[in-house]
Amino acid sequence: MIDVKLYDKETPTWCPGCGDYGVLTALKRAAANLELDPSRTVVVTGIGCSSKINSYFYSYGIHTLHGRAAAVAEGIKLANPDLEVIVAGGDGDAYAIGTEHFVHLARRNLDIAYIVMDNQIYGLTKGQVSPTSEEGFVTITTPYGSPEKPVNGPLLAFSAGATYIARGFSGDIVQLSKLIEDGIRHKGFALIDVLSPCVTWNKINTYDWYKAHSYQLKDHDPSNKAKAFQILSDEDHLALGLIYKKEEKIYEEKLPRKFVANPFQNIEVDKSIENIYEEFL
Amino acid sequence: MIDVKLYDKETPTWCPGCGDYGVLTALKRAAANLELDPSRTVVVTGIGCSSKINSYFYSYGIHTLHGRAAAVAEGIKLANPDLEVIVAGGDGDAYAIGTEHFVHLARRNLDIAYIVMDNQIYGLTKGQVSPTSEEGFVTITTPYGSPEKPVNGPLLAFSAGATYIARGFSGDIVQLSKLIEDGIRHKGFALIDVLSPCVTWNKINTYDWYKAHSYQLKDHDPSNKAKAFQILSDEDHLALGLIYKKEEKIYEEKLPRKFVANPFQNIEVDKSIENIYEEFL
Amino acid sequence: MKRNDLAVRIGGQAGDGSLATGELLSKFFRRNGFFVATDKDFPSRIRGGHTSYAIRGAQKEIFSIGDNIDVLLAFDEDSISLHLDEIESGGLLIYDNSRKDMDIERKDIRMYKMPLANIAKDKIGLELIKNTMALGVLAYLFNFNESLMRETIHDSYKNKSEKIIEENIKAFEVGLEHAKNFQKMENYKIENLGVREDTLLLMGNEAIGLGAMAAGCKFIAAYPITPASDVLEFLSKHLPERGGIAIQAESEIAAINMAIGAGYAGMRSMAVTSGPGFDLKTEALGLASMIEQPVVVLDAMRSGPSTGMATKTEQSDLFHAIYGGHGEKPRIVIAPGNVEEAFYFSFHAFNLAEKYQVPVIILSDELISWNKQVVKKFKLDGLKIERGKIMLKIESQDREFKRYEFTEDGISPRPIPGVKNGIHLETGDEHDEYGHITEKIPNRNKMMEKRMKRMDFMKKDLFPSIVQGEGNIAIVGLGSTQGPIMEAIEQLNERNVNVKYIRIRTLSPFLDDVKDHLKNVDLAFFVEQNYTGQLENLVRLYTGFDKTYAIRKYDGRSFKPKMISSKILEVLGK
Amino acid sequence: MKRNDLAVRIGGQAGDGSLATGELLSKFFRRNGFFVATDKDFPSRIRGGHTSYAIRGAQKEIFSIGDNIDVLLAFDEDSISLHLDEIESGGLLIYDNSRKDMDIERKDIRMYKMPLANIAKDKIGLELIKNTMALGVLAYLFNFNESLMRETIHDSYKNKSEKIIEENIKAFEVGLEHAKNFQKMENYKIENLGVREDTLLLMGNEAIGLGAMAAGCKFIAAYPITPASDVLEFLSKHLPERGGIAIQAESEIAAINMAIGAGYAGMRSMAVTSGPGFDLKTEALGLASMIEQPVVVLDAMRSGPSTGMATKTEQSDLFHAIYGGHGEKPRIVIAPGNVEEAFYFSFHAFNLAEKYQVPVIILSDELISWNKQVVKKFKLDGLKIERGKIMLKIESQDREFKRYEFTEDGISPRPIPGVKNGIHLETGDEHDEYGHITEKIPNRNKMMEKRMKRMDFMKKDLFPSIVQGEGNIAIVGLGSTQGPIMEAIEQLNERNVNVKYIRIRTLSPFLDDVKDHLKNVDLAFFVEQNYTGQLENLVRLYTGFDKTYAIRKYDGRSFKPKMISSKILEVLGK
Ligand SMILES: Cc1ncc(C[n+]2csc(CCOP(=O)(O)OP(=O)(O)O)c2C)c(N)n1
Ligand SMILES: Cc1ncc(C[n+]2csc(CCOP(=O)(O)OP(=O)(O)O)c2C)c(N)n1
Ligand code: SF4
Ligand code: SF4
Ligand SMILES: [Mg+2]
Ligand SMILES: [Mg+2]
Repeated sequence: MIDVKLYDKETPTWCPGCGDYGVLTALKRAAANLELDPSRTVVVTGIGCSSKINSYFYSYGIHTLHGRAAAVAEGIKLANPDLEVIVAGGDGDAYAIGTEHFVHLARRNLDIAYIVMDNQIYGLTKGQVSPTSEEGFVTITTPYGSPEKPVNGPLLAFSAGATYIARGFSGDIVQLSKLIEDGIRHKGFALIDVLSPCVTWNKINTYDWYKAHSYQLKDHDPSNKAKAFQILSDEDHLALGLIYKKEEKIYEEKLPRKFVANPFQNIEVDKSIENIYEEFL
Repeated sequence: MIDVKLYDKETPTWCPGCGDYGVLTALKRAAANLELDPSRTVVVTGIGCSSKINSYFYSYGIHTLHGRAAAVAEGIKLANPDLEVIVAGGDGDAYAIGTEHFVHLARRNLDIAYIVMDNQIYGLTKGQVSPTSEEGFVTITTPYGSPEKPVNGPLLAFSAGATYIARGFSGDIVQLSKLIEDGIRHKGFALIDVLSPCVTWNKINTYDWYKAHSYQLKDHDPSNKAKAFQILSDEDHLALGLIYKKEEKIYEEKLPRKFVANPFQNIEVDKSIENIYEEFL
Repeated sequence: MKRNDLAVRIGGQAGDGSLATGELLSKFFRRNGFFVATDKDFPSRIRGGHTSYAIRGAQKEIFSIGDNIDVLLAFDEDSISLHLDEIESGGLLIYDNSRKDMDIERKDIRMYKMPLANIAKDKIGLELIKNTMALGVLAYLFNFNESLMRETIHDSYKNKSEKIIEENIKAFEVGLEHAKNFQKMENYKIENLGVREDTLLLMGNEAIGLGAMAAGCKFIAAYPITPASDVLEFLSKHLPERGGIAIQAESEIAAINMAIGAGYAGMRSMAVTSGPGFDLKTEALGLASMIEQPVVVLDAMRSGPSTGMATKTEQSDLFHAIYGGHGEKPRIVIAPGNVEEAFYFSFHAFNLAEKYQVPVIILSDELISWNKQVVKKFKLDGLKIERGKIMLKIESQDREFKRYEFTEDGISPRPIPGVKNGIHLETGDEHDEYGHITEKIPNRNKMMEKRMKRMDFMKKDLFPSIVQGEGNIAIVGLGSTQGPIMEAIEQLNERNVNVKYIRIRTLSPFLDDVKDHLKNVDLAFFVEQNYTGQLENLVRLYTGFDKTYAIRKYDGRSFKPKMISSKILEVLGK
Repeated sequence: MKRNDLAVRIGGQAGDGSLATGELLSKFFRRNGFFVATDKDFPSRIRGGHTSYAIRGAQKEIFSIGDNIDVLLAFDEDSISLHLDEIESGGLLIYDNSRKDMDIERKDIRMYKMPLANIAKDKIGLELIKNTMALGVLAYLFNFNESLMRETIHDSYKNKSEKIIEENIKAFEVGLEHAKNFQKMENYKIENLGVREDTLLLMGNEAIGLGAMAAGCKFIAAYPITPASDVLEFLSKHLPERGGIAIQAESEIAAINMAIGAGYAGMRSMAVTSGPGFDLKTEALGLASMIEQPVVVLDAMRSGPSTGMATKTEQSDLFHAIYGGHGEKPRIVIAPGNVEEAFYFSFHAFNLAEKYQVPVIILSDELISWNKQVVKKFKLDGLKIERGKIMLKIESQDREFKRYEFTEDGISPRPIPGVKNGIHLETGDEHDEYGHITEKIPNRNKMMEKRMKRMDFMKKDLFPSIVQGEGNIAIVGLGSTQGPIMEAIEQLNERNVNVKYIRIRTLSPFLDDVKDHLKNVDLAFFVEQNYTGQLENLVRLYTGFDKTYAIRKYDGRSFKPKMISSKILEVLGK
């Protein structure tokens, strides 16, 4: 096993106590267990507190736009399937402005792991309501309580066709690192949704709250689709662990693509276009 | 009952045989049954063959941008909840570029009916693959067959929290108009997903194909969530009829909004802002 | 002796509480009868990183912090390394040496070190309350009116618990007490001028929110983004009680489309955002122009490109605001120069949008949006709602209404859904007078002309440049540079250099007055917070004027008056 | 006697088959040794609405349909009402009177009525095959080489079934036969010049696709949109066999972000779109500039604003392409003027993008993207792949790589993920040389300068204007107006008016040559397909040149040469 220190980079500027520290630690452990080569790993993020995680994790990284990490990641993975591509970001990033890409990445089943750090709030922009905030939740943009039913991210991924769905908790790094590790290992799209408290702006969904509202999945067969649906639908009791898993062909393998070694490395003028000329005669 | 002719407008320019004719007829019948006042009804569409439906239906109409009809409709409905707001458009409009708004409209549960004319193809742009095209489907942009699992629109709506989900077929106008009628009547977000063949670009998913691959729901209790999930998940046998229905408070009623008669009609300079000045002293 | 003019900078780490303290001090200054200008500088993260907040209070009307500060209240070392030089000779440095002590070199200022955090912890049990304690120190040293300070502290925390109020008052007293160990700042005189009841202390975003509400805006849709979120936050609180709706949309695209929908339904509506979100609204803005629907959009400019420096200012979205988006479409772009104007521009934006049936873009910048100023209470009596050709009732009974009727001024009657006899289709496709989709040539030509000719008609209704001073040397600017430019002009005047200051306020359509104002100008200094000189380019494009000298800044921080005046003196060889 | 130059317009209702027939005729012309220019005009719907396709074949090199047509093949009444006047005196009208007969007034042309559809139904049992039958008629009347026609028909349908080929050949024979009832067009002489093996017949979109493939582009992501979809469609077919990927994304936003991702991973990538989709790419284009990633984007301009007229042309996205998006960022914008150039510009776009690490926007217009031309086979030997500072291997073993190292030319070494010792973070936030997020002032200033200064360095590598002719009267244009302008110039020359034609090909950065070319020009006619004169404004902005006369067209249809020449003659008083 590799020393987790290999993955250290800048010191995080998250608030002391932020759930994202736990996620970072878990990610490093998962990487170490998987012996990920930092130079063959890309962590793709959007914008948000959580999306800064690739400033703190030693590997290739690209910190893109709010909501667009999934799409950028797909481009990277398709261009070079040999890379380990991991997406990470917040609940706003994935389930609000990023909904579209999130859903379509899931249905494509590319071999990408997506870690959502769900704190049910907008951290970086200072405490606005999030798509996962509960109905009635009071924030600066919902001073009279949010009138919206929350998005159930894992369920959304499930209905879009995701083939690995797990929920972890920043407060349980051991389990979380295992879920991340398995998610990365999973061949296909893997969602690791993490209950990751924002200690600064969300005074409701705290570590204790999550402890009280979550439970450990036991004796659950993750290949049971109907059961997975039931577990995912229960929003009052948040299941922790691997909820759903299915082996399915990944997008990269379904592409009608002739194998060419390193198609991006040694480029020459492609004179074979002349073979196409007959279409134009 | 009102004469359906009331709702006639321009003559459609759809191809002869296009499924959308059936939807238009069904919509007119539903409107007539509901005695919809054309001057209090707004049909909001995106861009696509199907989105031209409000050129052919007599009421207020707004033909917006590809994928954005849902968001525009939400603005209209919130501004004036007395209006009957109906969204209509294609599978690309709703489930590709419009995914984000579609999901969030569903979770908000505004009192809006959304008719998706699903032809599993991009009609207006001449036959490219659609998010609902089946895996392996050959089009001009997927000459070697589509490598993507289709989006299951109704299931997506379901997991986002839609409170009325029905599937109709252009070939069965009687049932379809009933589903649309009930969807409009339903208090909350109603999805009416319609199998609506494109006779020009999609030579696979024809009227006959849909007949062969669909079945009538019988003795189904639409309030049974687990059953609804099962029905919606079965993509090989497309259920026709009302699949899911739930009574739930609508967004408009949950808004913290003081009642003001016609807040958009007789506007005066709002001097009551002076009451807020104390925040600035 | 400096009288009734004091600039204080509070510096620390993000999360250190500089912000709240600055707000409190600003409030005090207003109540003390002063005008106020402020300048925030903090990083785009929640904790850590150097933050600073400068507050200036003065008897005379001010728009800027000025070149130097009188007091630096330093809670971290960065405050020293970044701002020590800024202290006016004879000024004061208070350094909290609780965490660390350091040698500080400046002979010409007063320097008081005190372990504020430690004392706070000791005496109150709350380290963060060091801020309020520091205010006690200031109050003693500068002879602030103590009871007014107590009252201000009380009011500032009145929405919190009694306990918090008490703790803060106590911290203030501890500060006062502790300060007695030091010598008062006798070279300053801060008098209590008595509160001016006709003023308010607020930031541009709040002024924009108030302006919108005054105009009867009842709908805001926005996605949070720095530095525009405040408008959404402010209206989320206040619209519901007015029968209105504030909705945090799932994205900026959703927000603008919702706002267009609400506007179509007849409700005055707006969307607020900044750069990245403004980019995402590009397509929908084109739709609004095409279907001739009013909508008001705020772009509070921040430092780009891309995510850039989210909490820093810039004036670099001009060309995008004016031309952004494919095709050619009418739109209005206006740029307020200060908080007061932000209110009025916001109000008028809604009239303009409905009268001309176009999107109106309010282009503020982070300094206007965020910095607080003391302004005169807004004159609501002079304001009037103008809704243009909206039709709330229609007599004639044609089956379809000519929503896009060709008219003299290019603007057509606009029935809203719900109105009998007003039925029509609106479409972003090219259409005829009824809104039927058509690609016929003569109709297309007439429709393009119809849409575009309003750009001429509206000019009379828009905001001409504000010109101040005269001569053949000019300064041209827009937006928040007004503050430093005005002070720079005072500095120039002191050196007997007279300049004509042209502050451009309307960017689209470009008004003809600018050319007139530049007629006898031999050299114009374009003061801009951007890299490429967008305002200069715009003026060149529309006036051909090219005798320009660029004074640009693109580091995200505000101009100091001296940066401007000294450059001008240098160029003029004075 | 008109020799070896024939312009045919085929008009009917959408779905009538004019398109396929036009394609076939174009193919025939090429094989006949002719150059070809075409012009499509069809509505943005699938069925119904008037469609027309004009094809001109000629011995000399042509870029435009010209002012008039020689033959109108009319399958509906709109064809007559819209295009009857267009027929050259001495030309021919063939009117299919199967559906309806009508009186047609023109004495100076030959007019043959025949119930083509009815005959087709009768003889072949397929109404739509009337088109191929009409080609038989033409072949007889103009003495086309019949066996070459048969061969062309055969090849055109060779991907369909044998049956279809047979039916079409049969229809052709029926046409030939039927035509014998009519008199041949003896005032025309169409000779078989023998196919020129060195030419291709293709449209701009195909040329762009070929150019991309030649450049080693292995990734295209796009969302279908008129008139750009063809590039996606073309590459969907041909990239996989080259190890590449063509992906129809869920939206234009997804597409550009995927393309940026692929580019970041080291694969040459592109996204293609038109107006509405281009708007949606605004934010991501800013990201590419900020993280200094290459990406090639095609904007095939169509008629705006908003959805506008999707199948009509326009040149109205110039300002958006150049300046669109918040903040200030380097980018390249180039505009090819014809199909041949579209190939080379597309090829070079990929080099430019990698060399300068910026997005490159290819600005075509619908006429270039869609209309077929006969071009010389591309010279691949002269082409070279230039990847700039990409790093596929790194020796030094620093733990973090200085991805944004400050360098002379502002461009830094660019390792791609997978490369050992190249580890770094790219971010759209302001960053230091390592890609660490920072808002420090000196770094910010240097980074802005680093990013922007390449805009000067790259100028030498970009496409200067093409200048033809001389004198103090100029015509300035860009893109597809080349065709009509070249013919207009011929017309002017015939009237002894000499003009200097300046075709601008690079819009961003604006090149210095334009100013030189305009130096001695007293009057420049700006020929543009837009309303506001975007090219004229751009030139004015960068050169100050203002002795302009605008010839603009914004009805979505192409210029006729005479529209240009006669306006110029009128203005010049000739
Ligand atoms: C297009 C765009 N819109 C808005 C923003 C502002 N913004 C930055 S982060 C963020 C949301 C943060 O919430 P989340 O994604 O949940 O991440 P967290 O900070 O909670 O980890 C927003 C709205 C942006 N950067 N870009
Ligand atoms: C932003 C944008 N992108 C692309 C298009 C082009 N476009 C028009 S309709 C359409 C898709 C049509 O498919 P669908 O929504 O399924 O409707 P259908 O025509 O099949 O009824 C596309 C891609 C557009 N108008 N705007
Ligand atoms: S604001 Fe919240 S999410 Fe952001 S770093 Fe602090 S605790 Fe974490
Ligand atoms: S192309 Fe298809 S969807 Fe469009 S009108 Fe024709 S049949 Fe209907
Ligand atoms: Mg969050
Ligand atoms: Mg479709």
